[in-house]
Amino acid sequence: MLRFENVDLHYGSFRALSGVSLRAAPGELVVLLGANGAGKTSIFMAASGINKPSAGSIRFGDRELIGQRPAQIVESGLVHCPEGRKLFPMMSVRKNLTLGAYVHRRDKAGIQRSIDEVFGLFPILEKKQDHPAGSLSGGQQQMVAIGRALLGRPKLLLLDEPSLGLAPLIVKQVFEVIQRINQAGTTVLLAEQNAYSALAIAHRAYVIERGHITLEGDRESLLNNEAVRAAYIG
Amino acid sequence: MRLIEGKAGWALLAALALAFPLVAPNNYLISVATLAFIMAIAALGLNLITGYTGQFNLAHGAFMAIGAYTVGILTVDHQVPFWIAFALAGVVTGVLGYFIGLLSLRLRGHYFSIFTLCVSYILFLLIEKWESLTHGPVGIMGIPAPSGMGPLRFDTPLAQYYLVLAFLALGIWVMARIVRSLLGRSFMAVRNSDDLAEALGIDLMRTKTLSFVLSVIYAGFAGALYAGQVRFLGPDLASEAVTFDLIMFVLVGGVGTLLGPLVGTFLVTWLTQSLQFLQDYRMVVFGPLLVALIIFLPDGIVGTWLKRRARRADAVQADTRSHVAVTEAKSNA
Amino acid sequence: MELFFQQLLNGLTIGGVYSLVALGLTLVYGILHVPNFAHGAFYMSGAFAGYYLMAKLGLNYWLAMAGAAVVVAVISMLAQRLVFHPLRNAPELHDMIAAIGILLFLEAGAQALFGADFHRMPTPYGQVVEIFGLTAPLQRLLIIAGAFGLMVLLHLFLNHTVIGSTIIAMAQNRDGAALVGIDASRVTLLVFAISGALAAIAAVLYAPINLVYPAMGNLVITKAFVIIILGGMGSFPGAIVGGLIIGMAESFGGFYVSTDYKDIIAFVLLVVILSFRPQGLFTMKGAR
Amino acid sequence: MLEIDQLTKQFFGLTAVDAVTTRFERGQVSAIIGPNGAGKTTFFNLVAGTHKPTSGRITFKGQDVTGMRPDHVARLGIARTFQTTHLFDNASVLDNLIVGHRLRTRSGLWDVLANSKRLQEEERLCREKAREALDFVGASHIANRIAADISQEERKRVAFALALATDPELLLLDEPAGGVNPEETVGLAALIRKLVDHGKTVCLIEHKMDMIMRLADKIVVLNNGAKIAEGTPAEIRRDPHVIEAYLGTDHVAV
Amino acid sequence: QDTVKIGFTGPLSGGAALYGKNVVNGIEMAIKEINAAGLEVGGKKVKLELVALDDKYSPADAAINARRLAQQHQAPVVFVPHSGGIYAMQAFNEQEKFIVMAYSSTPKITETGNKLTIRIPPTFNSYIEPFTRYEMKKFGKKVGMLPGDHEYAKNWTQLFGPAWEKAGGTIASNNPMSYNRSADFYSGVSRVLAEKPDVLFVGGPSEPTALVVKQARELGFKGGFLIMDQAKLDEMAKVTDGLGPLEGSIGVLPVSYDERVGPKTFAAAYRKAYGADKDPTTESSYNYAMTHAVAAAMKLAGTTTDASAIRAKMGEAIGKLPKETNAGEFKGVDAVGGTVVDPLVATVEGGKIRPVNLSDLMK
Ligand SMILES: Nc1ncnc2c1ncn2[C@@H]1O[C@H](COP(=O)(O)OP(=O)(O)OP(=O)(O)O)[C@@H](O)[C@H]1O
Ligand SMILES: Nc1ncnc2c1ncn2[C@@H]1O[C@H](COP(=O)(O)OP(=O)(O)OP(=O)(O)O)[C@@H](O)[C@H]1O
Ligand SMILES: [Mg+2]
Ligand SMILES: [Mg+2]
Repeated sequence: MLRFENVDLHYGSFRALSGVSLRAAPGELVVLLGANGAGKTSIFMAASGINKPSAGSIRFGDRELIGQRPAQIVESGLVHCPEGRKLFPMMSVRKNLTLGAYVHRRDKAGIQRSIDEVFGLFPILEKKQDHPAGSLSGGQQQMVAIGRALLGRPKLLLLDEPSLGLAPLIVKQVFEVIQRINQAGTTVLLAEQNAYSALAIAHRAYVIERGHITLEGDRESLLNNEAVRAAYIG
Repeated sequence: MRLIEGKAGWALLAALALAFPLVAPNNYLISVATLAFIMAIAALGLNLITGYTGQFNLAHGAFMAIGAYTVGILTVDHQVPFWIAFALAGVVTGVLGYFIGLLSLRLRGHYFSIFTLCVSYILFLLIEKWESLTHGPVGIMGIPAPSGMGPLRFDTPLAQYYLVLAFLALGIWVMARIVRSLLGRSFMAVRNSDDLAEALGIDLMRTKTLSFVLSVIYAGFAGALYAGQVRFLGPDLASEAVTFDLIMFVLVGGVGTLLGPLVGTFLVTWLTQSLQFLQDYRMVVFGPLLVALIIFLPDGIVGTWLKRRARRADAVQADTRSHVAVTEAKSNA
Repeated sequence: MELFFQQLLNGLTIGGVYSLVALGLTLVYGILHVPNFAHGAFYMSGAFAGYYLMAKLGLNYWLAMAGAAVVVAVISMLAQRLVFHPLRNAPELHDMIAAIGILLFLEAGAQALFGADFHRMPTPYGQVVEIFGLTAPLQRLLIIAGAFGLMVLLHLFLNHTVIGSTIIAMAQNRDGAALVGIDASRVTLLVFAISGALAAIAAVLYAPINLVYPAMGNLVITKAFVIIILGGMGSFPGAIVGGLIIGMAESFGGFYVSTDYKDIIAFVLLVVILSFRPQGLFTMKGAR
Repeated sequence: MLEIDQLTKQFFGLTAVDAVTTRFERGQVSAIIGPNGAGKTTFFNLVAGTHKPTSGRITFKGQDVTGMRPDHVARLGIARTFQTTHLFDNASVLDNLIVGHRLRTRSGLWDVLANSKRLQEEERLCREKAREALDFVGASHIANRIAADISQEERKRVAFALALATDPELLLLDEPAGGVNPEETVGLAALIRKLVDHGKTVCLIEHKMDMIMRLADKIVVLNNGAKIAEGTPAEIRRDPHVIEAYLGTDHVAV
Repeated sequence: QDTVKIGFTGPLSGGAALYGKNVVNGIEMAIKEINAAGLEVGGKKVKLELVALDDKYSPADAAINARRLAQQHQAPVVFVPHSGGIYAMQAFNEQEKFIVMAYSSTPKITETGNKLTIRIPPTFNSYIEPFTRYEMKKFGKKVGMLPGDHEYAKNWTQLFGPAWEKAGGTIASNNPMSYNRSADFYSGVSRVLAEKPDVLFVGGPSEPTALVVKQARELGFKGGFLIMDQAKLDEMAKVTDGLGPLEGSIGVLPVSYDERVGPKTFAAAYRKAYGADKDPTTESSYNYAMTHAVAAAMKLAGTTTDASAIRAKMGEAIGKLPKETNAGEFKGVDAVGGTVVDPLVATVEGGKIRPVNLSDLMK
C-alpha cells in the first residue's frame, strides 16, 4: 500500500533521511521506532508532501507521491496526524473536526456520522465541542488532532507520536483506539517513543537511527530482540 | 585570528573614508557621502532596536526629526550655540524616547510596529501643527552650521564631511561595545525569545526600554547633524518615508550585523543617486530592484557574507567531528 | 440636530470606506502575518482602473467597478506569486520591505501611465437627495449601502461556506490546513484576490466624491493600519468597528473640535485605547 | 521552601487552577501529576509569575511572591523550563547559556562604555557559569553547536543547564522527559537526582509514571485544577481517586 | 559648440510630482525654442540642455541635487519650485556660484539678502486687497476661512486675515484643512458653514480646492469664494463640472484665459507640445519665460558660467524679452531679486471667467 524506496531528505545541507526503504501492506499496523531526531517525523513529512525528498520514490498504491501537493495526497486517502497537533486554535473543536473532512466536504451526512464516532472515542470532546481548540489542554488537543485525521477517512493513517504529553490513562485509550481503527480496515503507520505499548498492538516495526533503517521485523522478533529491548523498552 | 581580520577590515574602511575626499572630484560627492554618513548613524540606531533587540520600530525617522528640530529651534529661536543645542538634541530625544518606549514597548510584534507607525504620525502632525514652537509647515530656516571648536571650523563641505565621519566612527565604536557586551546579550536574548529571557530573570521592559532609548538617541544625534548640514528643516523630515528609507538601509546591508547598516546606507544612496537619470521612472525601476534584493539576498549583503563564512568554518569543523551533522545556521531576526 | 446627523452620515461614509480597505488588509494579515504596506497602492490602482474603464473606455459605473475589482485582484495575485510567495519563509521584516517595493513600483507605474495629474471619476449618481429632511449626495448614500452590503456578504462567505472556512483555517495554522487537504497556494491567492477586489471596490465607491491621483492610497492606508490595530490584527469585526470609530472620530472631531487636529484625534484615540487594551478591541488571547 | 495557599486562576470563566494549597520542601523532588488540562502548566506559570493568580498566595522562603513579575521571581531563585523546550534557537549552545547568569550581574550601560573592571569580571563569570552548568548536565561537547540543531534530549539537558546558570534554589521542570525515549529518560532522571544531591530543590511535571515513582519524594495530583491527592509515591499509587482520574486500573500493578 | 546645462530639482515622483512636472514642461519648452533659434554667447554658439533631478520635495535632496547640478554639470542656474529646497540651497549657492531660480511666492526667500536668488512669481501681497474689496462689496463682510494647512496657505492666511478685518470685515471662523492629505472635507466645510459666512476663503492645489467649493455648494452655501492664487479657476471648473458652482469667485486669471500676447502664444504652443486637452498653468508659463530670460541674460553678460554676471543682467534681460516669449508678462526684477509683474485676476460672473485688472478693482 505504501512503499518508500531509497528516500533521501535534506534540510539545507543536513541529510535527515538516507536511503530509507519501507513498506506497509493493506490492513497492517506498522510502527516506527527511533530515538529523538532519528527521522521519524521526516518520513511522515515526506509521505504527506510537506517536505520534498531529494531522491528516491514514495508510492501509495500505484501512485507516486513525490512531487504531489499535500492536498492531492490527502485526497488519495493518506492522512497525516502530525506531531505538534497543528490544530486551528481559534476555531471550535467541532469546526476543526469538520475541516478534517475537507476533501469529503460534499458528504454532509457522512461527516456528521464520523464526528459522532469521534465523540464516542473521546467523550470529553463532545463536551468541549464549542470551545476554541486552542483553549484545550495539550492532551485534549491531541485528541482533537487524532479525531480530525479520522475525519479525513484515511485508507492509510500516519500517526506521529500520538501519546506525546498524554496522561497514562489516556495513552492507553489512544492505543486502544488506534488498534480499533486498524482492525476496522485502516492501514496505520505509527511513530512512537512509547515502544512497548506501540509494539503491543503492531504487526510489524522498523527501527530507525540517524536517518537509516537499521532493523525491521514483526512484533515478536522485535520484542525479543535484545538490542531493541535495551534501547527502547528498558 | 578572526579578531585581527575584523580589526583589519575596520581599519581599511576607516582609511577609505578618510581618503575619499582626496579622490572625490567635487563637493557634490562629498555632500552625498556626508548625508549618507548621517543616515548611517540613524540606521545604526535602528539596527540596535530592530536587529539586536527584535522590536521593529517604525518611528525612528520621527525621532531623527525631533533631534533636528531641537537643534533648529534652539539655535534659530533662542540663539543657543550649536554644540549645546546638539547635546540637548540627544537629551530631548532620549527623554521623549523613554516615555514613548514605556507606552509602546508593552505591545509585541506587529502591534508594536504599527503602534510606533502611529506615534511617528502623531509626532509628524505635532511638528506640523504646533506652529508657535516648530514654525509649522513653513519650516525653520537659517540654522547655523556647526560652530568651530578651537582651531577647527565646520563651514565647508569638506570640514563637515570629516566632522560627520568622526561622529559616525564614534557611533560605530559605541555600538560595537554595546552589542558585544553582556548588555548586548540581554538585548539579543529578548529578540530570540522574550518568554525565555523573562524566565531567566531579564527585566523585559527595562531591557527593551534601554535599547529603545539608546537607539533613538542615535537618531536624535543624526537629526542634529542633519540640521547643521542641510540648515533648513520642514515637517516632511518626520514623515514615514524617512523611516522606510532607514529600514531599507538596514535590511539591504544586513539586519543584526554591525556593518550592515553602513553598507546598506552607502549602497542604497549610491543606487538612488545613480538612478536619477531615470527621473520620474526612477521608482518603477527601484521598486522591483528592492524586491529582488530582498528575495535573493534575504540576509542582506553583510549577513549573506557572514553566513557564507560561518558555513565554511562549519564545514571545516565537520570534517574533524564526522559523526556530528551540521545544519546550516538558521537566521531568524 | 441636523448638523449632527450630517456628521453621522459623513462618519458612516468614510468609516465604510476605511472598513473595506481595512478588511482587505486584515485578511491578508491573517494569512501572511504581514502588514501589507502595498495595500494602499492596490486601492490607488483600483481607482485608476475604474477611472480608465469609465472615462476612456466608456463603461458604465457598475461595470467599471467590477472591472476594477478584477484588475486589482489580478495585480494583487501577481504580487503574491512574484513577491510574497518567494518570501514565505523569510522573516516578516522582509515582507514589509518588499511590500514597500511594490508600493513604490505601483505608484510610479500609475504616474508613468496616467501622469501625476489629479483625475476626476464621473458618477451617474451626482444628485443630492433629501431624506427625512436631510440633504445628502446620492453617491454618499451609495457608499454606505455598498460598503456595508459588501461586509455582510463577506461575513456570510467566510463563516458559512466551506471555502470561507478554509481561509480561516489557513490563517490559524498553515501546516494544519495543508494536512487536511486544503491547497495552501490556492487559498492564499484567493485571499489576495479578495483583498485586492475589496480595495478596488472601496476606491471606485469613494473616488467620485474625491480625486484620483497616484499618491491617493497613502491617505487611506495609514488610517487602515490604525484601524486594524485598534480592532485587533486579523480580526474581522475589529476592522469594521475600528473603521467606524475612526470615521466617526474624524467626522465629529473635524466638526466639533477642529479640522486642523482631526487626524491627531484618530491617533490619540488609538494610543488611549491601546493603553487599556494592548491587544486591540477584538482579540481575546495575548497579542502576538 | 515554597508554600502555596488557596491558589486560584481563572481564564474567562474557566478555572484552570482551583484553590490549591500545598508546600514543597527544600532538598526534595516534588512532582505534580494529573490528566491533560488539569492545570499543571498553569500552576507553574503562576509560581513563575508568567500569569497573575486570580486569588491565593505564593510564599517563597518566607517572602510573598504572589503576582511578581517573572524576572523578579527568577532573581529570587526560582528557575523554570518550558513544556515545549524553549531555547534561543539561532545562537550557539554556549551563547544560550551565557545570558543565563545575566540576572546575577549588575553592569549596565556605563560599564559597557567605560569597559569597566566590573564588566570584564562579570563577563568572565557568566562564561564560567555557563561552562559549569554545561559540564554539570554533561553537555560540554555540544557547546559550540547551534541550538536549533541539537537533538531533543540534548535540548532538555541544555534547558536544565540554562535554568541552572541562573543560580536557582528551586527548579520548576515542565515535562523534562517529554518526547524523550526510555533510555534517555533514565539519564535525565539521574540528572535530576544529581541536581537534588547538589542542594537544589526540584518540582516537576511529568506523565512518565515509572520515572516519577522512582524519583519523587512527594507527589501532588491535580484534576480539573483542584488538588485531589498528595503524598508519597506509594500512597498515591494506591489512592482510589488518583486511579480513577488518572492512572487507570492497570497501573496499580506497576 | 558648447553645451550649457540648465539645472532643475523638484518633486518628480510622489504626491507633488504633477507640480514638478509642470515646471519642467515650461523650462523644457523654452530650451527647445532657444536651441532651435540658436543661441550665441560671447561669439560662441551654445546649446542649452535641461538636467532635471527628482528631490521628492525634500530640502536635503534638493541641496544634494543642486550641488550635483552646480559641480558635475556646471549649471549656472538651478530652478527649484519649493521653499524648503530654496532655503537649503541658499545656504551655499553663493559659495558654489549658481543662481537659485526660486519658484515660490513666499516673500521670505528674497528677504534673506541672498545675492544669487531670483524669485520667479510675484509675492501674493498685491492680490489681497483687491480680492477683499471685490468679495466684500458683492456678498458681505463675514468671511469663513477654509484654506489649506501647507506652508503657502499659511503665509497667505497670515496676511489675508488682518487685511480683511482692516477693510471692515469680520472673520466667522478659521479652519485650515489638509488639502494634500485629507480624504474628506465634509466636516470642515460644514463646520465653517454653520457660522453662516457670506464669503469663503479657500485655496490649495486646484482640484482639492474645487472639491471644497463643491462640498460647500452641496451643503447649501450661496456666497462667493475668494480663491488663493495657487488654485486656478479653469482647473477647478473641471472638477466642479463647469463654472456654475464657482459663480461669484475671484482668483488669478488662468493662463488659458489670458488674452495678452505672451500668455496666448505660450498657451497655444503648450497645447501643441503636450496635448490639446492640457491647459497650461502659471508653473509652466512663468518658468518658461524665465528660462528665456536666463538665456537672454547670458547673451547680455557674454558668459554662460559667471553666475554673478548673469544675475546682474537678469533685470535688463527680462525687460527686453520679446512679447511672444514673455509668457508671464514680467516687467523686470526688483532690488532683492523678486520679479515685477502686473498680474491679471479673474472673476466668475454669469457662468464665465472674466479677466479684470487689479488696478481696476482698487478704484
Ligand atoms: N525543519 C528542519 N530544519 C533542519 N533540521 C531539521 C528540521 N526538522 C528536523 N530536522 C532535523 O532532522 C533530524 C530528524 O528529525 P525528525 O523530526 O524527523 O526526528 P524524529 O525521529 O521525528 O524525532 P522526535 O522523536 O524528536 O520527533 C533531526 O536531527 C532534526 O534536528
Ligand atoms: N492562557 C490561557 N487562556 C485560557 N485558558 C487557558 C490558558 N492556559 C491554560 N488554559 C486552560 O487551563 C486548563 C489547564 O491547562 P494546563 O495547560 O495548565 O494543563 P496541563 O495540566 O499542563 O495539561 P497538559 O498535561 O496537557 O500539558 C486547560 O483547560 C486550558 O485550556
Ligand atoms: Mg518526530
Ligand atoms: Mg502542561
